[in-house]
Amino acid sequence: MLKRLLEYVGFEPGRFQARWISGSEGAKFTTTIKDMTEKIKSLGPNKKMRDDIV
Amino acid sequence: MDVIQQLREQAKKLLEEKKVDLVIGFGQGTELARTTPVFIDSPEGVSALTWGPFCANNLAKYLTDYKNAEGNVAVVVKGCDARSVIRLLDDNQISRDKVVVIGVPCPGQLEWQKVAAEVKPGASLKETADNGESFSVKTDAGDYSFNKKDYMLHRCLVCENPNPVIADITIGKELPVKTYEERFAEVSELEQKSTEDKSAYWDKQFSRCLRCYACRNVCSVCTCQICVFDQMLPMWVSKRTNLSENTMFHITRAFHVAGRCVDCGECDRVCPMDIPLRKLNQKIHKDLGDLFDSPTPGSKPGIPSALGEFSPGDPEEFM
Amino acid sequence: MPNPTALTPYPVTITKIVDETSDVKTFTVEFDDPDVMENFGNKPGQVCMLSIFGEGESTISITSAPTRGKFLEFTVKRVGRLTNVMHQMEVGQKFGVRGPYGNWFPYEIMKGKDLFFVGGGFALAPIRSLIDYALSDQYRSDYGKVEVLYGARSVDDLCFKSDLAERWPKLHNTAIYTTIDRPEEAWKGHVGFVPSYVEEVAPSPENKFAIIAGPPIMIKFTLPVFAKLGFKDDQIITTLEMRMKCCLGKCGRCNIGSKFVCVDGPVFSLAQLKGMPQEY
Amino acid sequence: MEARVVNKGQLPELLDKLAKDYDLIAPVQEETVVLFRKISGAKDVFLEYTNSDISPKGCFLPQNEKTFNYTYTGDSIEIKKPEGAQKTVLFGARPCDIKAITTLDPVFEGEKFGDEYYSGKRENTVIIGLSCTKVLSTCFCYAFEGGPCDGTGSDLLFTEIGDKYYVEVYTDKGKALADAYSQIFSKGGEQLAKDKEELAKKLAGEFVRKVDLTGVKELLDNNFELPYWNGDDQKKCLGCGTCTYVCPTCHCFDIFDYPTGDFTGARLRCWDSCMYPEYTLMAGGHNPRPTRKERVRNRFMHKLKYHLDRYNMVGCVGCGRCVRKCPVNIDITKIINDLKEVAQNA
Repeated sequence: MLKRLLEYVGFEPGRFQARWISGSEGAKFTTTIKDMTEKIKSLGPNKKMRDDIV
Repeated sequence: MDVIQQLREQAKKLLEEKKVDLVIGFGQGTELARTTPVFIDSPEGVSALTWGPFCANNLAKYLTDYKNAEGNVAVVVKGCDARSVIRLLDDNQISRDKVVVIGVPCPGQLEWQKVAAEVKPGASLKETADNGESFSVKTDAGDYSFNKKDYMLHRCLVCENPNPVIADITIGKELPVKTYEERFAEVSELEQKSTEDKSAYWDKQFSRCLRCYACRNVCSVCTCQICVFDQMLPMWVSKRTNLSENTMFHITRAFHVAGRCVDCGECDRVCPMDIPLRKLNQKIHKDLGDLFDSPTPGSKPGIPSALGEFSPGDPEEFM
Repeated sequence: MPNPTALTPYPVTITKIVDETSDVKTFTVEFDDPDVMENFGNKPGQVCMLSIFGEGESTISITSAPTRGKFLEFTVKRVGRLTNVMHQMEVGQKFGVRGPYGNWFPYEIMKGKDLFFVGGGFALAPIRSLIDYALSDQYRSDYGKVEVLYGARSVDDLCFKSDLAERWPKLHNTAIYTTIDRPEEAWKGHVGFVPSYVEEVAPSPENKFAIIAGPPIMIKFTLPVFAKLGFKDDQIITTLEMRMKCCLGKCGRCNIGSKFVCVDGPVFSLAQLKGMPQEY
Repeated sequence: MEARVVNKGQLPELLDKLAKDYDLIAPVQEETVVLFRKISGAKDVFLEYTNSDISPKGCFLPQNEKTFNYTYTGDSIEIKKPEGAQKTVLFGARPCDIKAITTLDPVFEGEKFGDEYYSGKRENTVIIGLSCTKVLSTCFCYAFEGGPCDGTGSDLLFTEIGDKYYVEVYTDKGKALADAYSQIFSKGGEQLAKDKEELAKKLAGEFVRKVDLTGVKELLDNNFELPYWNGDDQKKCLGCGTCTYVCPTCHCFDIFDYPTGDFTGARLRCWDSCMYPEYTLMAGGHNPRPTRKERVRNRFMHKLKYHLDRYNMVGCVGCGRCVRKCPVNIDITKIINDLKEVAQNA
């Protein structure tokens, strides 16, 4: 729900991810984190909700 | 006997028989095309009650103010407001035996600014009538007719159920329930747009937000004791308005009422800056349907709040 | 033209910290810029806005009399965010001060009169500035007998212990009455609530001003006692506490009726208070 | 009173020039709402409005404003203030909103302490008012010695007559600006003065909201605990901040620190509303105005009495925004008329 709402408001898909990983699934944990960081790196810095105080 | 007469009779009876100590209804406002909530605690006071195409407020909101007051309360509700009553009951915010619900099937509500622009200023209202495709409004300075397509609140054009789903007393006859082929047209149209367009659209809207919290304070299902936006210790959010805090406020507000918002459209109507908040809430309603095929909250008693329950059949996109 | 840069605080350095009780400390500070202190011109009863940058500001009354020297003393109870941070600060550190704000005790019309002070808990601080002012060498001769009746919940809650026990009793024509609410073995002095103690001491009303400061509950029960003793409303002076943000009479929140506590107060006589809406 | 004339056709040219030489703040339309924003040229201006949704008060008391940046390490304090206000022109404000700014002046410049931020903007801004041509059903500026063509507080006042603007010069600041653009501000226009009088008379007859203040102030002076305040208004009020945020004469603000790093940050000032519950909540937990009844009473007592007591000016200018924008139709004109009745029966 939150993922769809964020995309609806203009956040790039993939910037917010949710995964269910149990304690014993170490491998899945590492792959998920790797995928996420690559995805976010490709998206570049987040422009939305930037603080405007200088 | 027309609806207003019956409304006053029923209210008078309830008050005289001491069934309730207070009747919350609609009274004539200070503008021809406006009504204002009235709180009647004596049988003679029922003459203030009125009904017509200008009763847009959702009075169920006030029930939480009287939940600990001694004595019972009667409240006049339309189709959408009745859903709020059900949601408040399911959330245990109010106790059923302390509330008498007076349901009035609703032919739709007009946008008062649009009507006021047409009517001669200073005229006073005589009576109104629903003629199916339009409302006739008789005033002491001439009669007017307002077709529903142009003058009605948008939320009423796609009204899900004009008949209150909960009512101890029903006044007026049942109205046909319309069905619409594409209820979430606006939402889907915005969904198709690119991320940049969506972001630009909402940034433009939220940049106007004053953070006056009218949308939160008018919402009947926004019932937190101290809202996160009012907390001083710790001060999560300041009273400052800037795009990032406004965006956070609106996303948080919409998400906090996800699964409980009954789509009464009041937040959209009261916003002084005309921010299309219903378009935000409707997105969640659409997802509720797609993900959990749950109907609009409050449309039937006992619907579990989508985020409060889970069932094995729920989709698991995140596995 | 009134001072336009009133919202900008001046840096001060902490020179001394006294732990009055477990949650009340008195900070002695000096302005980094000496001539700010020179023409600061604070009078007893006035308040300042203390700035802890990153936490915000808070209104604290100046507890030191202007006659005590080129420094200011603030007594701060640990209540909110800002006061929590202050209580972790050490001597030598800095924070911001701006002021002095508000009106002051009417020490002009008090000349030639006896003064009977009543303090409760750490609220002795705002009136301590007037006590020290009246007991100061320059102005002692202007005032008659100076009596201080002070009460706190327990021995640990007693503030300004050194003033109460050593400094003030030795000065000319003073009487110090200290009490705690409930008996404790180490405590030899009077036991009982402030209102009943005032009834016991029974000060006579003629040629006397009563200056009261304390928690609302204490004031509520002490005022009738003074009325019974024959004190007229304009003989009773108190200082109020309100939520303040600008302290300059602009941000609008510290109003009681049309009076702003930060500009028209915080010192009011009971006569004035009775003329104002009971909304404080 | 000096007068000038500006042909309507030349207004865009004037606005483009002003936008180049000054920060030009003028009414613009965003979606269905009319606001005051800084604009880059005449194309953005929207003048077909009678009462903007938000007043131009933000031009002097912005909704958010930085008072200073600080660097604070506990051992050292450094304060850097933003640079002063730029040369600004506020164009297209209505007489009621400009009169509202004159009710703010004593608050920010009259008390014992001044306010450099407000005064800086006030001195550097030339106010060009625009007389009304229509009266809304929610307007009642006549009740507070104002009027649709009243020039109080304006440096220049434009009144649209036919295809020309009749310009009245009220202050030297206005005269200086008119002279600086003399090719657009042509001399003369005395004969248009009569047309303006007629317009003012015509509009004066169009007010439908009857407001009569007699006896209200005296009643409020002597009565604080009026049973009237226990009436419907405090029951239906939602406690939102709409009425105070759209009101041109509300001046309450909040000050707080916004850390942007471990040791750096900014002290900010932003609008606040007396209708919010924690507005007067003290650290110890005590709240002098705990329920909506006290807050609703305080708001209208401030408008109709407190502001008058302190600054000898009523705190309302009759713009009608709170009447239009209140979600539950709490109406200050109804309250004034009700209080008048209470005063008469008392």
